[in-house]
Amino acid sequence: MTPIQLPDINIWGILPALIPGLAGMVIMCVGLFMKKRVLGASMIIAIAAVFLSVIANGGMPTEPKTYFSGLFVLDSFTWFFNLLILLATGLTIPVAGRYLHEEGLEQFEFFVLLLFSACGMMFMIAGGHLLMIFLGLETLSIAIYVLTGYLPRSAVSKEAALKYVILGGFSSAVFMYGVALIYGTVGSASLPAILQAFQAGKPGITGMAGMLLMLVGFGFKTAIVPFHMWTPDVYEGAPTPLTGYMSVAVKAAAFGAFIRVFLGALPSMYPAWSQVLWVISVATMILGNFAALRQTNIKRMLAYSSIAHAGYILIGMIAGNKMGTAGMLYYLLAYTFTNLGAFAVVALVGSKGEANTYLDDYRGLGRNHPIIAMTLSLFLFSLAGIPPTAGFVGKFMVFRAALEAGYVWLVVIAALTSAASVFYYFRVIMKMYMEEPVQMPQRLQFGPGALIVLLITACTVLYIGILPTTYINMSLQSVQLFH
Amino acid sequence: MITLQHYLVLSTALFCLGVIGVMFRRNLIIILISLELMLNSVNLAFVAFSRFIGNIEGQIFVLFIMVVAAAEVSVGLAIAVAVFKRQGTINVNDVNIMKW
Amino acid sequence: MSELVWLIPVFPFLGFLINGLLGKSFSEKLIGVIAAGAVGASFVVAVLIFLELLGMPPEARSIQVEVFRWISSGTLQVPIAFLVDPLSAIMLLVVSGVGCVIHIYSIGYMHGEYGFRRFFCYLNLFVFAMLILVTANNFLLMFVGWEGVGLCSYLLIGYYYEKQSAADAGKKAFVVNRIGDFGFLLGMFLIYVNFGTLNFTEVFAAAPETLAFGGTLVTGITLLLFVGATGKSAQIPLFTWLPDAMEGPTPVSALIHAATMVTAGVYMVSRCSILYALAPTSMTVVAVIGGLTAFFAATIGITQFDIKRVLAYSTISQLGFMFLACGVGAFASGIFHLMTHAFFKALLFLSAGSVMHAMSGELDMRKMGALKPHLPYTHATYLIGTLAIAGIPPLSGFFSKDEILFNAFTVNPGFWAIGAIAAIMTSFYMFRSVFMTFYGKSRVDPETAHHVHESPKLMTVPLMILAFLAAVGGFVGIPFAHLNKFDEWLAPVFAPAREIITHGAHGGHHSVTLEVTLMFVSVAIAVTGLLLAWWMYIKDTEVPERFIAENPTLHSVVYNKYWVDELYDILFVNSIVDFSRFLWKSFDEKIIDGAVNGTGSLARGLGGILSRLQTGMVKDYAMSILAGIVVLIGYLVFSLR
Amino acid sequence: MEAVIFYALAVFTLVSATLVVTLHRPIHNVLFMVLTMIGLAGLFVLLRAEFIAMVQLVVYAGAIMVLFLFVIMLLNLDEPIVEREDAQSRRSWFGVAIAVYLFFLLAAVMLYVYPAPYENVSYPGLTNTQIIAKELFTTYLLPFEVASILLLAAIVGAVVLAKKVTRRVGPGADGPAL
Amino acid sequence: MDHFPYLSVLTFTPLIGAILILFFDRESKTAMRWVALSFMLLDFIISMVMYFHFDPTYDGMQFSENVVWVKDWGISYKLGIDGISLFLVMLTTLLGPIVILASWSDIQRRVKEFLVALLILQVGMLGVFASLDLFLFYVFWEVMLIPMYLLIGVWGNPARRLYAAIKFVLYTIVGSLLMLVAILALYLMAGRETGVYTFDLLALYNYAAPVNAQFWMFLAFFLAFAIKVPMFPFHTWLPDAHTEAPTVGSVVLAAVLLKMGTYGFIRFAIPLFPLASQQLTWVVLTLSVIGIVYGAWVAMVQLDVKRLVAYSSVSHLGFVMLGMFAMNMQGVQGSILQMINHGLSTGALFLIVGMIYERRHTRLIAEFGGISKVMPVFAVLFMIFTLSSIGLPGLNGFVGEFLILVGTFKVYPWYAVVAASGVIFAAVYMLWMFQRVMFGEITNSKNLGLKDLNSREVLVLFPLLIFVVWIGVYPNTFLKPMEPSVAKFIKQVNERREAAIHAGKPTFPVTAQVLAPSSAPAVSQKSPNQE
Repeated sequence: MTPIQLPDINIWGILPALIPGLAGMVIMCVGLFMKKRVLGASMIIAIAAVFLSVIANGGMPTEPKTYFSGLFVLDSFTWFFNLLILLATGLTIPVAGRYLHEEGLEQFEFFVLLLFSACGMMFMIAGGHLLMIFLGLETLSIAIYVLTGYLPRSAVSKEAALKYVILGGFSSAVFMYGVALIYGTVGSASLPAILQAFQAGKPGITGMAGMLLMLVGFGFKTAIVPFHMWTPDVYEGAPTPLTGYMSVAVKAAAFGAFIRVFLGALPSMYPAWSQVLWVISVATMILGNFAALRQTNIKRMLAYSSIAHAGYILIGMIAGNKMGTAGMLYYLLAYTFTNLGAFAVVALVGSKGEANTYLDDYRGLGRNHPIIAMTLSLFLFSLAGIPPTAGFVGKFMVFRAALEAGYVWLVVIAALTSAASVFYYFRVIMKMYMEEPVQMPQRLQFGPGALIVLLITACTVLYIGILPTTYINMSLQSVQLFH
Repeated sequence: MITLQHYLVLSTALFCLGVIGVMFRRNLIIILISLELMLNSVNLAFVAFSRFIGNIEGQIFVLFIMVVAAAEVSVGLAIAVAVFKRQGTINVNDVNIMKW
Repeated sequence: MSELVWLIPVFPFLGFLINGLLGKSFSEKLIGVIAAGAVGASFVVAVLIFLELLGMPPEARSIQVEVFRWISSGTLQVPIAFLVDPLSAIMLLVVSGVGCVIHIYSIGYMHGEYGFRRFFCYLNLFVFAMLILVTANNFLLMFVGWEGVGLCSYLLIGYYYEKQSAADAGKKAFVVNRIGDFGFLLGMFLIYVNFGTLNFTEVFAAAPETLAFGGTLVTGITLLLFVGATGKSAQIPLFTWLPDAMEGPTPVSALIHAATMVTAGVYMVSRCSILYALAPTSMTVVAVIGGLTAFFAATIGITQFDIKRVLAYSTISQLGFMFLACGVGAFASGIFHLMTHAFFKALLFLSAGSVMHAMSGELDMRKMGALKPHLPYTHATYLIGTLAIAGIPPLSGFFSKDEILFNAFTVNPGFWAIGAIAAIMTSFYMFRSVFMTFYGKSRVDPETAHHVHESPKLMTVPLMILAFLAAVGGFVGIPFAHLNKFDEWLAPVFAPAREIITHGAHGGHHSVTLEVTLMFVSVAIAVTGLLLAWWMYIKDTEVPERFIAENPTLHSVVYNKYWVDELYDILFVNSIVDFSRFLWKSFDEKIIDGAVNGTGSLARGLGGILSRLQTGMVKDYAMSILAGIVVLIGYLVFSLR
Repeated sequence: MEAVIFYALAVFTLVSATLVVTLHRPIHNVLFMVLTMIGLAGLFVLLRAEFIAMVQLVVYAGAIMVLFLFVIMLLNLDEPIVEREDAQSRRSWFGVAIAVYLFFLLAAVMLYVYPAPYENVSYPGLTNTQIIAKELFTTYLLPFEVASILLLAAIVGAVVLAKKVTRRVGPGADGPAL
Repeated sequence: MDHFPYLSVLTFTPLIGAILILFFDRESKTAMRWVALSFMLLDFIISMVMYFHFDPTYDGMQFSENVVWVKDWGISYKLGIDGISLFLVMLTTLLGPIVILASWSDIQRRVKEFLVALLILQVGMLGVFASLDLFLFYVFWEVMLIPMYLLIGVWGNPARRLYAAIKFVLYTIVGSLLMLVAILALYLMAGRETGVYTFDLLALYNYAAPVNAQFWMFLAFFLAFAIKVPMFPFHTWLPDAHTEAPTVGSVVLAAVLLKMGTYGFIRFAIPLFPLASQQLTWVVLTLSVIGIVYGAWVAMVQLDVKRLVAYSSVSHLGFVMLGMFAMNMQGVQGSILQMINHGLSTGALFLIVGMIYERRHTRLIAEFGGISKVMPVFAVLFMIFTLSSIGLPGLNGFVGEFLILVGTFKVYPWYAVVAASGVIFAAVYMLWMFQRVMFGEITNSKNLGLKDLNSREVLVLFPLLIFVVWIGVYPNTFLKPMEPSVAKFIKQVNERREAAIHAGKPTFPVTAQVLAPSSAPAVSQKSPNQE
């Protein structure tokens, strides 16, 4: 019997992804032995882990490297998404800490699961093999299912978790069926092999069916029509900081994996999937934006808005050129800051028990909390794509890419739906500034952490909206390997 | 001669039975079982492919799918317990506070 | 001296500025002196320039003075520049002279009125605009004056703005004038497009070459300009504003609505004589409109009882005469009548004002009578005016009117006939007003009767000046041989036009016999009117009522001014207002805004439907995913099969 | 012979699976699910995947299904849910129809499968279990480790979800439940 | 850039003021007003200094500034003005201090936010007029939107301000987003053909897009600008916005914001798409002429003074569009001059309406009558601006309208004829309104006690009055500096039209495909400028 040859184990390579997982375990250990202030301690550990991970992530790698027999790919794309996920995690932690404290949930498990999900995301992004992508996806999903149902006294939270777990399981099964078909027709589930096989045209109709079923899986996580149905309910029911986290990190990670699989391994099928995505993108933009018009709950409204944004991000994918993919990355970056900021405000305003999540609760916020209202307005402008905010540059990039590829009508539809979106974004501003407060809402409880998060997100939204060059170049370099 | 197609069609049938279970049943427990059925059909497809293309990777996949299935079931059941405790039912059609 | 022509309009403008900006604390006297003095200064300059022109050879009597470049845009170069020639010199004298007299009169007339200063500001502004109008050397600057006088007319008619009818009348005057201006503007555009300039001298010099005789273009230009003239000079069909304009203070009626502004149309047509000469069709139109207006307004004048309205219709009628003159090519006669008319009509209005002053504002002649003893000066001046307008020799009106009728006869006896009938009626209604006002039995309210008094010197002296002018003004144009200095004076201006007309049409030399014969007919006409009036209003005062009783329809048609105002109201005013209301309420709010709001509702509706898809049932959500899968796989299967 | 076994197992599996989705008492569903898994294990053996078949029986049927039973017993859920006719249940039939249609579509796709070419004997002299073991600890080492995080997350999650609301400290302790 | 960056300083001075005001206590209203006023005045002074440094004989861009912004995309921070934009900039800076003064006593609620909004609005407007880069232009264009939205929505009339505000925003944003698509399309097409990807306006002037593409892109620009102008039938946001906005909002909206649309046409839509604009001239002319008459007619029957003035804007801006599309010296100069004129006289009219609204809290014509008696100074000023608005010679409106009509008459006589009839209706609706408000006897006893204008209010109107008279009497001050730039504009556009016609570019077979055929490009296709 031959001795086992261990593969090229490189801890340094997977360190950025590993640190959150390890930190999660550390928190568990610490949490078990601490009786008091467990929340604060776990928060500090989590933030430290994020910082460590960012350091481990280092600068942008120039050459793609693979570890663990090709299962783990460390390249600029991975690097970018690692950063994005860590940013999202890092910015969520203070908001979540404040939120949990207000809710009276002085427990450490939230951060454990949050870090596990970040870990899963990073492994998913780095996956050079469908197995890794699947495992990463499931790790993050399991953690997020639980976090969705995290609020012990909230019926909607449990309901959201229930819906999410059923539909998530369903879509995972579909995704795996697709993987099976790809595997069977390619002979391997590693991305380079898939790339070669599809370029040679071998997989045939069964392989394409596999591809479409995988698209369902990614579509579910990125919340595009018609796989979006879970989004409004889950976003509404989940704890607000988590909703923000889901809407940016999970979406970003899913898009990352989506790009890696479809542009990295299936570019030869571009004519087929781009047509499908065209339809999906249009449907997504229309549904997301128009359904949002009628929402009265701001979390639900932002959920629909997040669906719509998935449609805009898809435009970059449909464009299929380098600018499009880079546009997706930039869009996700902009969206991360914008939406995290917005949800941070929603979490702040929501107060204990998420009592104030209706649009009417925002009446007179401009009077009572001018700073908060101003930052929220900024985020809404960014979401609506009004310059000089980050959201505008993101839209600008994907529109440009799609026009470059000749998708004029797609861009026109996108422009018109985005005009419709202005209505509901501005409605919040209207509530904040133009309507009289019915009653003075109770003093909001600010924590320094949450304020820092708001400050960072707001400044960044403006900064990368006004001086986007560095970040545009960064996203362009990150997608080098696909084009 | 039993070909790959036989196995795949069988797997498809099982998969669709699982889908029907999800569509048709309203008991959360049964829905979770149906999801298991779907994953099992995926396993069947993997193993069949593995056999017919002489590649072991499919069987590795099956192992990991089982892991994931176990995890999903545990979380799903935990949620079922939590929902039942709160609402006294595991009829998913009664769980619809959030809509529109 | 003539290079200082710009001083002429500047003086009144200074008067306007001084009174307007600084005059808040000025006494009435000071205001009056400044205003009248300003116009007087203009008059002095005008006289000096006139004398300078007199000293020049006739060919050289055309001086242009550019003050500054006003609008300069590409090929369009419009200066603020003045033209001094015999025609404008006459107009300057008339406007500043009569204007000055009326200013002096106003000081007395307006004494103690609320807004005394405002009145004189407007009046000065008016004189300024009118002087600009008559001295402009290009169409655009003329148009500036043209609109300016319209504005002042609006302001002065609406002087008693608290009176609804006054405000209405002002607005009506302005709007109707604007309709005319619309024509003027278009005519001006046509000129600019075809000549590349708006300068009178250049346009008129180039006209015979540029425009074909009788061509569509020149006809179009002249007719459009004439539309402008009908507006300003209250000709058919745009005459309706002038009677209403009597809402203004009487000096305003005298200055603006008799002596100066309303004659601007005549001035403009005469100024463009060469263009009209090139367009025989337009000439005919001008003559026909003039003749008809003369007749038509006279008929209305007969039936009116308001003394100012009688004078207003008489003004319209006399303006018709002037246009008749222009239409038959006798531009000099038109201007001659313009001048004499300025004298006697101003006189008549001011006298009427004096009557009104005496009667505490009463205007209805049915409430007057036998005022002669109370108002000797006023009676005398009014009578002189009436004799002049009726054409009793040797007063000024006789010469000018006779000349017009004669010229009309040479072109077409039909024109003469209509003019002659109008002249009889003029004589009749004017003497009717004299008899009703100053003679017969007194029908004055007993209360008013106490206050009847002659006006102060400040008013009667101007009356006398004007009376003198009305009496002797005609002698400058005695229509025999070389005595007609007036024609001679204007000859350089109208020579090119005359040349074309005589060249193009029958170039017959008129016989002196015919002229003399017609002159006697004219006298007969005037006397007939006088006698008729005497018979009806002195001798047998029952006649008018009998006549009315026998011809009720006729009377009511004429008395109600043929219902022209009402007709216009129905045809234009109400229909446009109703249509606009329809546009606003139905088109703007229902259709356009409906479409906009409809899009909004549609979006909301769509949003409602789309969010209702979110049933809250997890199995429906799963079904959505399933449907997505089926569509995708189905698409694959059927697109590849 | 292979064919006979295949068809027998296939029919057995399908029937059990059909019963899984149709029977109304959760206990029955779970039991027939176990039967389905046994059928599948047989098929795995037929496909020369002995190790997988074993794991299927031991872990899946033996452990996971017991978890179901455990929850059913714990919550005493064995009573069938009363089926009501409502809009949703009518739509369910529509979902079933779509699922059946999906079966035909997918079956059509499967019939046209072009599997990857057969890679002959890559691991001479090793049994199925040995091959899996070798692969799992060399090539697939990383997923194996990541799976640990996954399971850890599931464990923590199950604990979080199922445990009673404990520490009621902090400002939210006395707030009303949502 | 070797000179003082006038334009940047000019554009961002109000922003500094805005930031400064943010640090004030919200109760120190007067102090904040003074700060805002002084920054606006400073801005005006800067613009005056700039005016004196402006070379009126040069036809190109002056005070240019060019800083690379996003290098790879050819986006630069490029500013510059020529004779066309000079006076629009001046108008904006002139109105800056005026609106602050005008709001002195009017706005008492949330003064801080109000002033900040006004100052930021000023930044956006100046930026739009000064920017020579399409991207930069678009940024400023959108930035302007938000403060205006707030002005209408927060300080507007309680009844329908929310409706009006959102209507304004949605109308505008639909147009501007489509314009964004067109900007991008133009950028890409020009880049693809010339190899240089740039948003530089002056560089894009030299690119002649295919006719089909021009058609669609022009249409997108047209929509954006026509909504802003507003041209019939895209005008219905205007009466609502004007009526509901606070006085100052209406003033800025009328005086400057509407000019963005017309300026957009002259700076962007026409020169960028010369052929399409030529082919569609008849559409623009027809809509303008309809707008002139329609606006006047509908204005005539309005019951609300502000609404009336709003509809009159539709009519006036019809003139502006008409002259611009006449494409000759008189027409275009008149059009630009009329933009200024409209800004002055309609701005003043809104101020006047605001003054009377402040006293009586109603704008219904029927509520007034006989105001002249109690407010003589007010009456005089009101009268002058009314006359200016109806184009009385000697005041500003006449010069602009006359030039426009002459210019139009030269090339499109029938359009000019119909348009000229608007002059009549202008007199009707304005004078009728004036009469009903100011003349007659005082029927409503509330009007008896009205106070005449105070010195602040006179001070507010006085600068406008000066310019109203100045332009009317000596318009050459304004026409001369414009002339070289306008001549260049006309020449360039005509040359490019002729060049296109000589090149045999077809007239419109209108199809949807503008850019490259959308046969799916290979995924690995490299974008041209990202290597």
